[in-house]
Amino acid sequence: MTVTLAPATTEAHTPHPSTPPASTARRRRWRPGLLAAGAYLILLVVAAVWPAVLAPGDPLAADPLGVLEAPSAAHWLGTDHLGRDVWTRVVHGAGHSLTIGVAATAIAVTGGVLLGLLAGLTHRLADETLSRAFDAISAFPILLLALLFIAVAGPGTVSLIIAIGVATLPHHARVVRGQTLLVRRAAYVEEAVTFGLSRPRLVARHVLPNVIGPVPVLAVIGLGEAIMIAAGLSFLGMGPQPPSPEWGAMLSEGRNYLQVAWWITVLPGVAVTATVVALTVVGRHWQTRFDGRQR
Amino acid sequence: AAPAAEAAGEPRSGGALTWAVETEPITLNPHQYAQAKARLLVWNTFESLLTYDKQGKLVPWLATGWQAAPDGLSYTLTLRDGVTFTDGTPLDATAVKTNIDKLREPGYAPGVAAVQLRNLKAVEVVDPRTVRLSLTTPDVLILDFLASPQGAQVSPKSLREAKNLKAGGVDVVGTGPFVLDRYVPGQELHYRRNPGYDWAPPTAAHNGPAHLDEITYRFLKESAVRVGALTSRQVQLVEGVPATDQPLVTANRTLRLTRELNSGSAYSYYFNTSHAPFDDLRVRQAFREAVDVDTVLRSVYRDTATRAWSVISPSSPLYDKSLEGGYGGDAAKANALLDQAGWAARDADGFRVRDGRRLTVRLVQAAPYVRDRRDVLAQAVQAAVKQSAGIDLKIALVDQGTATQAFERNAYEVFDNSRADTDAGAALNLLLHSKGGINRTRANDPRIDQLLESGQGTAEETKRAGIYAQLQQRVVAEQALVLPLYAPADQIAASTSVGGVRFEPTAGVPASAYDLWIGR
Amino acid sequence: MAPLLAVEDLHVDFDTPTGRVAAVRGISLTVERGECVAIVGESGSGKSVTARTLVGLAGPGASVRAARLDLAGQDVRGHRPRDWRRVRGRLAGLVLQDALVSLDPLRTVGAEIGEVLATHGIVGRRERAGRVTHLLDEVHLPEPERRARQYPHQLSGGLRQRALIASAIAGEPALLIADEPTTALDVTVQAQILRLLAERRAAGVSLLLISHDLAVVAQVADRVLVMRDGRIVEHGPTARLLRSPAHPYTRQLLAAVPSASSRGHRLAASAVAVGRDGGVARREALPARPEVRPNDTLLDAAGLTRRYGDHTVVRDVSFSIARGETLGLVGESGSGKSTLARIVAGLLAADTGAVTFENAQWSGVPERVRRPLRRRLQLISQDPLSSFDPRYRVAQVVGENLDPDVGRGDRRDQVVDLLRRVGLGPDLLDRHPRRLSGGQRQRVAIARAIAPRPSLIVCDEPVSALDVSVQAQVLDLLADLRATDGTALLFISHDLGVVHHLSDRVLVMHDGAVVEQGPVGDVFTYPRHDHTRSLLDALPTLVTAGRPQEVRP
Amino acid sequence: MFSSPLRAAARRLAAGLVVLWAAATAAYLALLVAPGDTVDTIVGDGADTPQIRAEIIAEWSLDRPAVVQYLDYLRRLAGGDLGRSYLLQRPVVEVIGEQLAPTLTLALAAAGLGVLLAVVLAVATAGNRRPWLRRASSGAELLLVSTPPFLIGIVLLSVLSFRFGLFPVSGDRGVGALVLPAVTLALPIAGLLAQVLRDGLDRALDEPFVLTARSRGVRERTVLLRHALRHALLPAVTLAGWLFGILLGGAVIVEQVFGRPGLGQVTLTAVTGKDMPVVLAVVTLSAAVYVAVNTIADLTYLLVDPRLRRS
Ligand SMILES: Nc1ncnc2c1ncn2[C@@H]1O[C@H](COP(=O)(O)OP(=O)(O)OP(=O)(O)O)[C@@H](O)[C@H]1O
Ligand SMILES: Nc1ncnc2c1ncn2[C@@H]1O[C@H](COP(=O)(O)OP(=O)(O)OP(=O)(O)O)[C@@H](O)[C@H]1O
Ligand SMILES: [Mg+2]
Ligand SMILES: [Mg+2]
Repeated sequence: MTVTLAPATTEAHTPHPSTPPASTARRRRWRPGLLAAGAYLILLVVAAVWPAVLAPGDPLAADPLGVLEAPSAAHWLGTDHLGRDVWTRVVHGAGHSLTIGVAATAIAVTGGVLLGLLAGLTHRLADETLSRAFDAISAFPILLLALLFIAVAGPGTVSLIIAIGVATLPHHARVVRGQTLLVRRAAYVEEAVTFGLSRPRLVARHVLPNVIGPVPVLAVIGLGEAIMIAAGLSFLGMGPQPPSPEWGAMLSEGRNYLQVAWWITVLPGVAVTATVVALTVVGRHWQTRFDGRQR
Repeated sequence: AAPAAEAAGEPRSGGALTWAVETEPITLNPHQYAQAKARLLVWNTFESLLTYDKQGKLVPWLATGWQAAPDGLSYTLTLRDGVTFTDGTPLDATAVKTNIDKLREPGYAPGVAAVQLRNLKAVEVVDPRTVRLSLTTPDVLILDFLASPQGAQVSPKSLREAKNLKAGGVDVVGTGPFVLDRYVPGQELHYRRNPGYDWAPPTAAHNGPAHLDEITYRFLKESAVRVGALTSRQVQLVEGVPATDQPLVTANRTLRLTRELNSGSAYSYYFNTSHAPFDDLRVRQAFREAVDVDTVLRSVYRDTATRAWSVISPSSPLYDKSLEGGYGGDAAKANALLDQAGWAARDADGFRVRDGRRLTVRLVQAAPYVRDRRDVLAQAVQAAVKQSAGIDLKIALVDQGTATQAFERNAYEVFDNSRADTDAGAALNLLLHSKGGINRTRANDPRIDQLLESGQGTAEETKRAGIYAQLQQRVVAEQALVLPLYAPADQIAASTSVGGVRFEPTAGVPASAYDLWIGR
Repeated sequence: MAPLLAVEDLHVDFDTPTGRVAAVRGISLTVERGECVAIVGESGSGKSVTARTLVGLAGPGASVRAARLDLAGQDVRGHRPRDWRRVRGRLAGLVLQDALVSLDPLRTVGAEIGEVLATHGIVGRRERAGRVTHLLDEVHLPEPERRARQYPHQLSGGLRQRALIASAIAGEPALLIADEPTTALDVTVQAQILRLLAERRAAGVSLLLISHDLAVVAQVADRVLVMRDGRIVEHGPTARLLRSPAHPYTRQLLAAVPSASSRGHRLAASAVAVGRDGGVARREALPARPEVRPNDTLLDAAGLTRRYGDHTVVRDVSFSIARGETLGLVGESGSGKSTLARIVAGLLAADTGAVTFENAQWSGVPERVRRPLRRRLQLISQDPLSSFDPRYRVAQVVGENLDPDVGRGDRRDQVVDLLRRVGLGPDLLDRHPRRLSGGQRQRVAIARAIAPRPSLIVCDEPVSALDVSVQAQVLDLLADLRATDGTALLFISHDLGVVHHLSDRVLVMHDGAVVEQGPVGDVFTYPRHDHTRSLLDALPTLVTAGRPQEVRP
Repeated sequence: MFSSPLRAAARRLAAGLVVLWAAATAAYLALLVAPGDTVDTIVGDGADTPQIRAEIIAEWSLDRPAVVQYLDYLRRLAGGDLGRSYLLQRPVVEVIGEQLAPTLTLALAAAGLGVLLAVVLAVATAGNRRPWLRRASSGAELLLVSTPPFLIGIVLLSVLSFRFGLFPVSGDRGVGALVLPAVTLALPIAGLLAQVLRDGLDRALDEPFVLTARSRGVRERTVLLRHALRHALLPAVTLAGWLFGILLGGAVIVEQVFGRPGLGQVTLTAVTGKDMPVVLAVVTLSAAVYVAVNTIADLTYLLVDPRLRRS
């Protein structure tokens, strides 16, 4: 038997940059890590929704007489080049970073699911067209695509959200499409015809739920990725404009002061990393459980 | 001012240096020059007919002298003898004419033709050593052109034969003390000494060929990287040392920091008077009173910035010192002025409102041209005007196209600018004249126009200074069209073993490598 | 002289996240030089673990204890990895259970065999190729030189198994351990492999043969050990063990094997009484079935052909099934049985030919037309799990096929009733099918299939994945349902015994075509077509002669 | 009828051309709808008079209809002419051409280093031989893929170059200056690739053929390198497209952080300055490379996996 070339390299098999390989997670059972990640995420949500609880100050309040102060009791994480409290800014930045991440992921996932289903369920021509379109978008590295978009739309939060959403959409669409094709050809769908189900009911009852199932997991892991890309773009000055305390922007601003005040740069960086790690840990755990249920 | 000289000992010939510069020039053709940061490179290979001395007076360079006609409608220049371009072509009157005619060629250097040579009628070769420029109207700034990089002399041969004349490169040749022999885009420029050089300007510290055998300029955009390269001894000289990095240099005994104020216009915020709220003089004054410029400068530049009180840089001979201390930094006054102007109410965020509209002013900055952390400065001003007077300063950092568009559409209230012209008059013509190319105040004040025009037409120095003093009083004190912030400066950090670190007189930017040497 | 292999009180435990699993619990066995010993037992009884432990490959997380573990006179209990490497391939060769995937798909067959030679430095680099060819020739691989350059996927299952044996004997080990060497193979190929193993043994190699199929080991083994739950429940010389099994479990195993003689009777242990000598004394008869009238045609297929590309998978097949009749369908792997079943089930369109079902046009009509009749024809496949929606629990799986008009409350009652009919309790209703055993899953599939009271059920190898004893229960269940509901069956199997046990008539397929059809007794007793004959010849039988057939080359 | 692999590759290439065209057109359209006037961009910071504007419009033929300009763009693109930079006033081919080498060097070094590191990590920690090492390694990998590369770069730069002067910082000079940028770019790659590889190794090690190999007395190292690694590399090959994206996207950031010349810098300058001919060229170039990389990956797959070759 000859296997055609296509299946081996279809993009559905391509691991997502931050999608964990399932079996790495399979064996691991470190609850403390999971717990810490969960706790951190809760803290993060609090910071995003109600930052005053953690940092009552004003993230924009500048103190011209107290710039670049090292961490101290008054300023836990020191002050930045305009004398703003870094801790307050990092806490208030959570809202910005999460909003961007969540909104971008929402665009990517919603669009990805709709287009992926469309490609997976309709006939060959539509599938081919859509798949080529996904290819065309994926042909640009995500960062470059986002840059192009921002070149057109101008920098800012909304541009950033749309740019990341559009850039990561094809990945989700492909996964959904692959999953749709898989489910569509699964024995339990093919043979469901024998129960006398009409096609729309068959799709609604068996295909959709099984396709949508893994999407939340994808979304959680995608969120981590979106936050990373957002930080990168903000770093390049394409994101929220000053003085908004977005993490990537803070990193970028602080970079010039690294030699004299490392805390301005390193702490927002730690926040980004911790967020992505926490999301990945939680996402992987969820995925393992999900795979376990599927197996 | 070259205090580094003692540390490096006596001038010495030979050796090679590496200098990290911030900006890679867009073009290496001096005719196309547009970046103040590239000025130090231009003078390595090219030279002008005139130059400025420390007092801001014009002195000869490739021209030995000049003569203005009594009616101010023509200038006659005598050229120095024995000057040759490094490709062997002699510098004579025909070469000068070729250069200026080339500049007026359509499509070649539209900016120069339209602005600096606006009043030029014709160039004529009187004899091989003499050239005459005739004007349509008196214009002392034509001499400033002759001292500017755009007026630098390029070998007529390369004007004919260069592969890419607009971009310049190793095949665009001048008369300078160095010869460009390697250009690696994105990386570096490499120059080698011009051994036959013997026509240094009177402003130089020595005569004859340059001290150095070779010099390499490496393009390092990031200030942290530049300073890091210097402290880890990967380069010997660095220009553009931001305030926050200066302690790293001053704390290091093997390094020395020097700085100098630029000439031209001071870095200022220009208020757009064409619509509310800055159509109201009281609001403009209030904005200025709301900012404690000294504090703001200290927080951003840590005592390294020189406060400006006028649109003209304090280093310029045209500067009006009487403006100092005359305004600013009085929050109570700012609030009183705003209350009077009808902006008495405040909204939930603490910003002032009038008729339901917030007191919002927009500052549009073109990202590619932001230097000296002016974006950070803007944030500091933003915080200051909010805290002391409830003014909402919105900062938009955008690309050049978007910025230009915002200006064309009159969708801004604050415009920030500084110009590094050697003659401040040239800068003010563009910025303040009602028909000026970048008159972003949109002010249409006949008095200002009249002062500017007579300033351009007056050659006599004290008289000219008087005219510009009146102008500054009008613009800064009476009309409050601008908020001058600081005098732009350039910094050079260098290893103490490097001697002859200098700034170009008047212009205040780092000088060429001509006087540099390596001691010990 | 000491036995080649001597094992005493061997224990193998696995540490798993869910606790300790005792896979092997104190077994003892010996293999003399030149002897063939077989281990038989149901799935999960610990056979493979035993085999792997003997070469030090019990697996990650395994802890091995034994009172004695001697191989060729060496005590291997304290062996370090380096010592084991000298044992493997050299003292004992292992042929793995999954013949089809036990060769590296990215390397040529020759490279795989050569690896043994290189590892143990058996022949020099230059002679290696010649040696490989020789080995392949030894296991009767045609064109050995060409085959050595081929990749596993280019070989059929039988050839792959031979190559695997060649690699196991390349190091000239004294002991060859063969774990289910024929399980994945066709009957005809299976016979060839068994012959090959017998040949090896004649060449002086000792054999430890592992299988779940008594009939297979009966052909070659001198002694048989019956294993269950990690213990050896009975052992003895093959002939004695088959003739008069002492342990009830052994007897059940023997009785559960379907064959011609079990026709019309139950197979499951509970329905079989075993005589004093160990033979089957009496079986419970199956309930009487409604009369099958050959002229009352339920389904008629005429001239069915199906092509994939330029490969004809089903060619010009015609047959009919009468109401209540059971039609068996046998044929080797790839002969087109499943394809035919899918055409009949209306899941696949035939390229030519027509099917009528319940006197209505069934093939070549839009699904809309077929839908009202759909519920009359149901399908049971070999792998029930993949035919269940992964999100569904048992109640939903079965309820899915109930009449859509049935109310919610009634629905559950009906599902309970259906489960009861297939012998499952209501406690399984909310269980997930993944948490059921293979037999239970197949019962759920059957319950779902009988829910709409179909007149025909297409069964595609419904028992092939099951153990003999579980298979016996499922076969009994199908026979019961057939009797009570009068349902007709299209019953597909590659096991001739199963077909013989259950079917009224049989269809023999070869290479997409039906080569023979007729009443099952006639076809199997007087096969007319060569292919049928070779299928029957290859069939290992254990009870016909009452003693193992000697297979000698 | 089964398609032959070669034909499949040809089909992929054709699909790649379609993708390329779509990408170029999408980019062009995007720029067309972009706000802001081309003339503004070209005028830039300089003097601005109607006369200057008219000269620019004439020089760049900006007065022609959009469709004509688009067709012209496609025609020139097909001929390898990428136009002229608005900001630099030079042919884009030249601008990109001279910046290609540093980026390529960086990308290759980073890819090589990343792959090497990933293989070493994965091989050392696959299977359950050294659980502690495995846990440490996967923790580190998680950290690497979760840390913004620029943060890694900044920290490496300040500590190793500025503080200890171990590596030259700047520019594209020699091997020394390549170390830090390449490491920065390689680390996230290594992190993810190691995860994928180890997963593949684990999977391969579970396969019966590995057990067969072990039952022959083959060393564990040989089992890993000769049998399992090849299987683990196969899924990694499909990551080539992704890897390329990371390299190019990463180059933008790394070049920025380290002040290295290269395509990333060119791109960033072009984007911030709306130098559209350059942006378009970079976009088209990257799409072309992506298509090429994926086609090569497919062919590699074909070479490595005999099952895909026609028997
Ligand atoms: N690595 C392992 N970890 C945990 N449990 C294991 C492992 N390997 C085998 N087992 C358990 O050991 C028992 C015996 O398994 P083994 O594979 O030996 O059965 P078998 O008799 O060969 O069955 P089959 O006929 O299905 O091959 C099973 O319950 C199995 O789940
Ligand atoms: N969708 C398909 N595309 C191409 N070839 C197919 C397809 N389905 C089946 N075949 C081929 O048709 C032939 C018959 O397959 P089928 O599954 O009907 O055989 P079978 O008799 O059921 O075999 P087994 O006993 O192994 O289940 C095989 O050679 C198979 O490779
Ligand atoms: Mg087994
Ligand atoms: Mg089948």
